[in-house]
Amino acid sequence: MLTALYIMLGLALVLGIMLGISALLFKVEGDPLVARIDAILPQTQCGQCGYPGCKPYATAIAKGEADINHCPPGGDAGARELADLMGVEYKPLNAEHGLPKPKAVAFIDENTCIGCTLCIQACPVDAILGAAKHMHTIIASECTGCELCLAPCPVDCITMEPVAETPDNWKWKYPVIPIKAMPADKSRLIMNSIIQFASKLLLGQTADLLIHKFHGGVHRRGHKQLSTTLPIAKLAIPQACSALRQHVGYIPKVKSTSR
Amino acid sequence: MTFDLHHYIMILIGTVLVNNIVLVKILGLCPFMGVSKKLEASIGMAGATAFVLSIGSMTSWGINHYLLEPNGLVYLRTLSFIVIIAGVVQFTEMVMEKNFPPLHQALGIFLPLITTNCAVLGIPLLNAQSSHSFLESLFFGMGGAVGFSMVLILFASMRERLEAADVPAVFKGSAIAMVTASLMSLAFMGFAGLDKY
Amino acid sequence: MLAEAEGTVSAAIHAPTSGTVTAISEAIIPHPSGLPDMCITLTPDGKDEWTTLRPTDWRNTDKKELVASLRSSGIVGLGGATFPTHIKVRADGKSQVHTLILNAAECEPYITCDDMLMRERADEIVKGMEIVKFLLGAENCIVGIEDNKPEATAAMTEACKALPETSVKVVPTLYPSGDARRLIHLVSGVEIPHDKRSTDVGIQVFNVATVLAIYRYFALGEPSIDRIVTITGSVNSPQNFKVLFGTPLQTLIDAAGGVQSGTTHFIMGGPMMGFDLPTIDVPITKAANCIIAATPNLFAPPPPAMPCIRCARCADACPVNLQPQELYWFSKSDNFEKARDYNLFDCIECGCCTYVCPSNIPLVQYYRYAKSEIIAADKAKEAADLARERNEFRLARIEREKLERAQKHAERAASNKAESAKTESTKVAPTKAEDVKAVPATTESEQPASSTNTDDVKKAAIAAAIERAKALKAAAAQAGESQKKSDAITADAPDASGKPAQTEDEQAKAEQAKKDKQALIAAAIERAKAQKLAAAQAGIAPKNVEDASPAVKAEISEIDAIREKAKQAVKAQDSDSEA
Amino acid sequence: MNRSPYITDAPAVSIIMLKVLLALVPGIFAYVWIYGGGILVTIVLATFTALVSEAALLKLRQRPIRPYLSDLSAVVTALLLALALPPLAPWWLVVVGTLFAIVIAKQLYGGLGYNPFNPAMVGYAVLLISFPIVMTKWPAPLILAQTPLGFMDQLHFIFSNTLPTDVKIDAVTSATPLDYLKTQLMLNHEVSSITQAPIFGVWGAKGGEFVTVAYLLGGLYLIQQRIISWHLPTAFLATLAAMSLVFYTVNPAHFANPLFHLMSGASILCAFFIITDPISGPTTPRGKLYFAAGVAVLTYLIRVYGGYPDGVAFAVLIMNMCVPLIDMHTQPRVFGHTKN
Repeated sequence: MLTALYIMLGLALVLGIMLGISALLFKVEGDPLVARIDAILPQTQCGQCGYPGCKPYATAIAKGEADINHCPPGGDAGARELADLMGVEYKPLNAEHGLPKPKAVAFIDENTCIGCTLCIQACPVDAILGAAKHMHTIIASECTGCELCLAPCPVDCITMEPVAETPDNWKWKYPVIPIKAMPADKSRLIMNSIIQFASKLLLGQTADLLIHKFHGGVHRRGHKQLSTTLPIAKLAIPQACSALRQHVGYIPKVKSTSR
Repeated sequence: MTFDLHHYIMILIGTVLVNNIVLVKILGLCPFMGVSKKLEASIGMAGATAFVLSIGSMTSWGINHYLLEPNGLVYLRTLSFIVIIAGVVQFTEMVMEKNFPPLHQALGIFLPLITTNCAVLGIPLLNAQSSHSFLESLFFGMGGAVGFSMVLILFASMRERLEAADVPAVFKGSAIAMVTASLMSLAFMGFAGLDKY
Repeated sequence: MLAEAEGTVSAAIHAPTSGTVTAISEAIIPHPSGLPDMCITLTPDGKDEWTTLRPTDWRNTDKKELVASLRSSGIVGLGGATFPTHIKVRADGKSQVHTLILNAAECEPYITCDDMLMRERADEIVKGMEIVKFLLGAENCIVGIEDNKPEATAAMTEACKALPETSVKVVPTLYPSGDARRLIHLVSGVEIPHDKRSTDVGIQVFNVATVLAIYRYFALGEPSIDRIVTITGSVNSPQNFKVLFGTPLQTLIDAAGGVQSGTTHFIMGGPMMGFDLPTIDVPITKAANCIIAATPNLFAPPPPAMPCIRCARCADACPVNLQPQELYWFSKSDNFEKARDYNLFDCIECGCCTYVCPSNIPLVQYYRYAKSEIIAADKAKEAADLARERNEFRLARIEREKLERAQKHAERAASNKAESAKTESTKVAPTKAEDVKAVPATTESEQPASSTNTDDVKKAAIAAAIERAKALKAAAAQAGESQKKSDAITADAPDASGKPAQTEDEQAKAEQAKKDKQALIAAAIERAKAQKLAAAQAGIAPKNVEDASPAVKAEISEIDAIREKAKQAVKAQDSDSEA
Repeated sequence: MNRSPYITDAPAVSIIMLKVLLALVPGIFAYVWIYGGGILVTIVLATFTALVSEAALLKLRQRPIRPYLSDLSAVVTALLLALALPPLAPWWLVVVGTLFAIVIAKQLYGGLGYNPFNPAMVGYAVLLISFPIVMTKWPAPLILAQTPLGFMDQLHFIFSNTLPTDVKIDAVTSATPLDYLKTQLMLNHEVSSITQAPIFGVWGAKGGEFVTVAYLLGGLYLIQQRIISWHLPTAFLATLAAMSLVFYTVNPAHFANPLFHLMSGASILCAFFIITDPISGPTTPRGKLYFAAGVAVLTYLIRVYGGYPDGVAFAVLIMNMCVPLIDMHTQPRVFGHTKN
């Protein structure tokens, strides 16, 4: 019976010493986690999460005091990413902290602004230009839409303007494809593709991919002869013509993310 | 005892393929289900478990052979094995936190959970019961570790692909993972009888 | 010159014909979004006089000047990308361009503008090539033409004899051989690394029409005011036209003999990469190489998309050798990090994958959605980083100011103490004590006193200002109502006073045109909003919801319920704060 | 509103599946000619169960039934499963196998396109493990069997499991050549002596080799029609042949010759029809080579060392597990990228 006790004590002692030594060897300082959480937050510094800014909220999450779904500007994606990072189950945004709103920018109605600089002090990102007794205005590109300047303004001259959709920031929509039941004429399409397949089988003609120099590419009928019969004609002068600035589209900053 | 390579290879195949720790012996399911949501986390977990497993099976063989059996304290086996494994896991956690903080963060609670992983305790116990020699228990431990890691990584890559599958709402998440795991163990049944030569 | 090129990547706009600028306003532009943008509307006076044209003798003028004048010529790549030519031509010291490739492949079906151009103006094109070769300092030129344009090949080989080291290479007819990198690979076998431009490898690609425009600019001094547009599809006589920029589409259609019956909408560009035009009255822009009148039997609506069976036919068809089925898998489940890892941004949206997909999945739409989401996310990320910097800078500044104020405060207190120590011997010690006590007190009180009275003054000023502002706001509100009631009248008043000589019906017509335009713009914005709502709805409900199953409907209604509850909560909060 | 490629020229999924069915027809014809009409009953039964179960599940998920059913993918799965089962398999075996394949292996993952495992092989593996005896009862080819059963007797046997009065069970059934080879090898007979037995034909099973040749024809047609890529069959057959050649040269007495391995069992059916299932297989060309080689190696191991006569089903399932990993690491070089 005693030997059992000795063995267990000996074992515990040996392991304890080993762990003690390794605890010294592998001292870990600082906690990079806060920085990584802060990177996910949208930095609107709006305080809707109950903390005076995004960094305090990040430290609160890191310490485990705050939950991951208190940030409406971060929206659903933000909550999901935080859940992934912290390894906890994703919880939908809880509504007491407000609802995700479309991006809006503050706008000062200049004929009612009295130049009292209260909003300048309130703005977390110094996006308001102006001085005491001088006209104030908001730098739209810098404003994060945190709405902190609305309250202090004595004359309520600041309104939130949603960012309009222009051809530059227009986004392609998710292709919502209705998989409805096959429309009647659709079955005709299947029918004649079966006939087409049968004819191809009999004629032995295979309209498939030919070997060619670069990989891929598709072989298709040109329909060129439609418009090459007549020569180029000059069009008469129209009654009105509107020339416009040219859209070159988005030139992606080339990120070489070599996998 | 002549070093009979054939015999050891049979043990290795036996533990990796024929009676795989996770899919055939159904041991160590909790990290298998928990960590496999993300591939990086699963690779990290597989590495950590393999490390703990191999060291654990070696040390536990040592203790069992030199301390427990001569003094007839066979009943102490489980207790001592658990203490060793807990020590090794704590050690790995410290190493992990120092050198791979993101991985440590990704694994989160599952790293200390290795101690409670039934595969990690199961293999030394199996070694002790079938009184393997040192080499045999080493190969058995290694086989178990490799088997566990391989299956965990395969399962994780499959689950990442299932993320976007149009699974009926009621089966989304771990339900479909369970079904996939059962089909995997069905596939591993094919290896039955592979190591009887 | 109507508008100058501001910023690096932009080009000038010239008045296509003589006339007066009647409006600079929002108008619908030919863009997939169908949204309005700032346009200059010019009403031609029909005389079409030219200003003095100044051809330049490009052989012995310095290249820098030529590039500068090219910048104001408004010439852009007419192949479809409309990238300003002066940037492509400016041989920045870094890389030496040794080969100029003329892109005459025109691989899109239906489009024949380059083809006809080469047949009729091959010699001018070659002269243009000579100028560009001179500008770039390139040694040899290669003209890449698809083998389904024999007449054009003949005309070009004939004309190219005039220019040394120029060769015409016939490439197999295969879509998308017209893509710059594909054509370079076809013609010269060089594969451009994905993160480099073709000039880094010493090759520059120009479209046939662009080269012609350069020739006309330098030789005849004519800025780029028109281009060749193919009008084809279900029109009575499909043809190529030399069209002034900004010409409304309707004029072009009438010139092509009007549309046949059954034309549902118009497509700008080719059937593989073009897009639907939102309405008929859109202008012809520099990017419009072809307008197709589409009918259901020409372009049948695609059968409903079936789930992807991972047959990898799209991977075989992709000219960039990407894995469209993986990219589809990630774009569908919004996994944009992985989509970026699988090189989503190398996709040239040529449409080959959708072309060969047996399940009729609109793959290119998924990639466009994913790309714009990633671009939006990157922009938001940049804005967020900027906001973080500004916030940290502000907090640091406040910290610094507090420190300085505390320091100043401490110094002032220390200097006061030194003063009172000097007057220690005088008899009014007790008062001094009071002074000392008073001094700090007064300093505080003084400061507060002074600050209090300044406060009162400031408060009064603010109160007065608030009254003034409220009065102003009320006045503005009344003006608003009256303004709405008398909209019609005031609208006439300025017109009438402005141009009394205008007759009644002319005024009504202008009125009518203005109303139509506004209605059009409002409709476009409405449509964009509805589209955004539909996408947002799709966004909320699980993505591939068809006629949503009860479970999914429950989920949507549940989210709406939360949204309702939140609205009440917010409203309740407001009512509390007011009460 | 704007869907850029307005023109598409792609055979509908149903055409692809139709071509696969067409490629199976010569095999079925040879099958019926060698083993009698029993297999037709199994095929009809399997197809019917597959369609009914798929329709029921689609109804359950409120999905439009016609577009999904008309893509014939369920029919292909049912056919492959039916051809893998012994021809005289009792009816309930076929129904259970098809139900498991369609409901669990395919629809549970979201229907066409999402199933990680090959449904036919899942069904076959389930049956093989749960009903081993019934699964290994293969009828002898008609010319060999003592009392060849007419079509009606086969029909009768399938549905009521009763034989015509005077016939005993083992007169009708015999082990497959692979099975016979394995049992004899256990008693370490020489391979050369074993293959003299009547059931061994010129290459593979007595009558079975004609069925295999018919499958080969069907498979070549599929490659010519570009329905399947050549990578999978060639890699599979090459690896299988290479492995059996190596083992054969090492010890001809103990291991059968490569031709036998290729032509017997379900090798050819697997090479052209089972591993070429696009949904559960890899998508990158290099990935296909590794996948097919892996299946061949595992099949050979299970055939020679494993407990089951023909390990194709298990080999395919195990390699299906590795497909996501294979796809991830065999991404081809993208235009303009250096080797990643």
